[in-house]
Amino acid sequence: MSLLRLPASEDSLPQFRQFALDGATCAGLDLAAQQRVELVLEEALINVIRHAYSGMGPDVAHQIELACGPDADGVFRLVLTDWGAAFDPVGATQAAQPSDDAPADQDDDLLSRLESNLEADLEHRALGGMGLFLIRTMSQPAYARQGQANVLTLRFPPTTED
Amino acid sequence: MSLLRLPASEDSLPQFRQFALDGATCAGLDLAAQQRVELVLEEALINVIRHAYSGMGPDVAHQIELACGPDADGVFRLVLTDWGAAFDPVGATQAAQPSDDAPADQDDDLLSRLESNLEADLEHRALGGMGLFLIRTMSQPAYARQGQANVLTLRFPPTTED
Amino acid sequence: MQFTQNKEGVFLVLEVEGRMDAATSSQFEAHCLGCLEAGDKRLVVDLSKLEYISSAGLRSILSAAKKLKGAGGDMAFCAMGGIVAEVFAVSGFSKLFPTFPSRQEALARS
Amino acid sequence: MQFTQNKEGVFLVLEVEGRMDAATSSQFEAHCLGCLEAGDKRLVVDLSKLEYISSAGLRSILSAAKKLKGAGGDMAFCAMGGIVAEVFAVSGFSKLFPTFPSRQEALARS
Ligand SMILES: Nc1ncnc2c1ncn2[C@@H]1O[C@H](COP(=O)(O)OP(=O)(O)O)[C@@H](O)[C@H]1O
Ligand SMILES: Nc1ncnc2c1ncn2[C@@H]1O[C@H](COP(=O)(O)OP(=O)(O)O)[C@@H](O)[C@H]1O
Repeated sequence: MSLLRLPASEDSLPQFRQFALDGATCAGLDLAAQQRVELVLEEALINVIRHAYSGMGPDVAHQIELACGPDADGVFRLVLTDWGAAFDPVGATQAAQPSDDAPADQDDDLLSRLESNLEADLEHRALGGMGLFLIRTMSQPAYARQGQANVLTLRFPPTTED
Repeated sequence: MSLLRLPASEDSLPQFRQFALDGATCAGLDLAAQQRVELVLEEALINVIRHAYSGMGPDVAHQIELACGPDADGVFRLVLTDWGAAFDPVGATQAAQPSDDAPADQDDDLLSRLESNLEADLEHRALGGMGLFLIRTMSQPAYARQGQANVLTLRFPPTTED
Repeated sequence: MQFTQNKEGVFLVLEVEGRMDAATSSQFEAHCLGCLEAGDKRLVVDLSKLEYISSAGLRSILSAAKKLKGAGGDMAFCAMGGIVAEVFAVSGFSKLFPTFPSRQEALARS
Repeated sequence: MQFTQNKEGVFLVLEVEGRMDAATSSQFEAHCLGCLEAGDKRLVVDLSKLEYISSAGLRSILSAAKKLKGAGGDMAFCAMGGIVAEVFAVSGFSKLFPTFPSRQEALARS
């Protein structure tokens, strides 16, 4: 699999984007699928850039690694790795923080709050919470905490079951 | 350090080039140094693409990994890793091959042959052998065989000692 | 992002071109607030030339729409295609806002 | 790579623009062989607009120059700067070939 590791900064977004689009093109994804790859990647990256390393000292390298290519079944996938605070964007639960530098401002019904927000009317609808939802809708995500790393696998199967 | 891993193919050259130039720009290298980075990288990549994996089966992933960023002394460097046949481009010696699939067509006076070629006149001068020479002249290279990998570190100190 | 606007009766038609992503989307809200200040509070946003939208774009739209509504105005959308239509559908934005296949239909509403 | 050429007395002046790298350099040799076939065997190559050269470019130059020489011709260079001048210097090309600071000087030689 091809791989790109860059600083966890918004300046890195264009390079990650181009890298993933090159991979998606090589894998033969159609335009609609390529656009989903681009969207899901932006959502996942922005979350890591804005949240994963907040409250982490310089002893942790603030980096993001993106791998892309077909998996064993030939399905194109992105694999995003960071070394920030444990956070599961699929279940949308944040692990309890041993450090009190990083307050646990998420609770484990974040997911249900996010989903009910989608039904709210204009006055009551909160501005945020759409990123995680788009990730889950536009890809098949799977999350694992591996050692000190968050590993998010985002699969893009051919669009038949839409 | 930022890192990019791609297939060992000439198609990957533009992406590696852009990645290294982005890194060199971020590190504040001047234009002359950036051009040396670009040149040395092309020479090193072309050699790995054309030679390192010839005669290696599909059981080895034909990939190249490029890392870039400042080293502990703040000097900008590229680190190029491949998993092909052992080859030291600094000493220009090729390790004896345990497999007879990969004939050892280099001998350990390759380096001196390359250097004497630089003195030859037009009729006697061989076409090749300039790549390794440019790598050694335009950067400070260091080679190590680490496990199954060739690791080539190319340093670009500020140009005072030219 | 590029904006082209022209007045059609009570509506201001705002055509948005380019990409609404994390880097650019705040321009949309800023532009709408500019329209509001200039006295235009009923916006028809033509998305036919918008190539891409992410949640940052949705956030910018939502924030602008809330402010228009607070001022007694409203925002409708028309002519989106591709990934933009897909994002509007799954995010519930096509139910949250009046959306129309074409600019004509958006302008013809009461 | 782009080529501009014009005849100056016995010489054909060939101006090369762009990059001579692994992907493009074979065009240089091909172009020179085309000149040779058309009867031009004394080339002055103006490198003032060449931005970049790698060993692939040196190889292409060397191969073309050997063929010109075999046909009784020759190749001279002028007006290189930056990394191109540096590569010519360290590779010994500035000793292997007549090189001149300017096109005028290259044409003024015997
Ligand atoms: N990697 C992460 N680490 C910690 N918290 C996160 C991470 N990703 C997302 N979150 C939390 O989940 C919330 C919802 O994220 P998202 O759906 O992308 O919407 P938004 O960021 O617009 O609120 C964020 O506001 C943030 O609190
Ligand atoms: N990674 C490598 N593995 C094996 N052989 C190599 C490798 N890199 C270079 N070589 C050998 O060294 C020779 C000299 O390389 P170089 O100086 O780049 O010039 P050229 O490739 O133009 O001959 C090559 O022809 C090749 O035989």
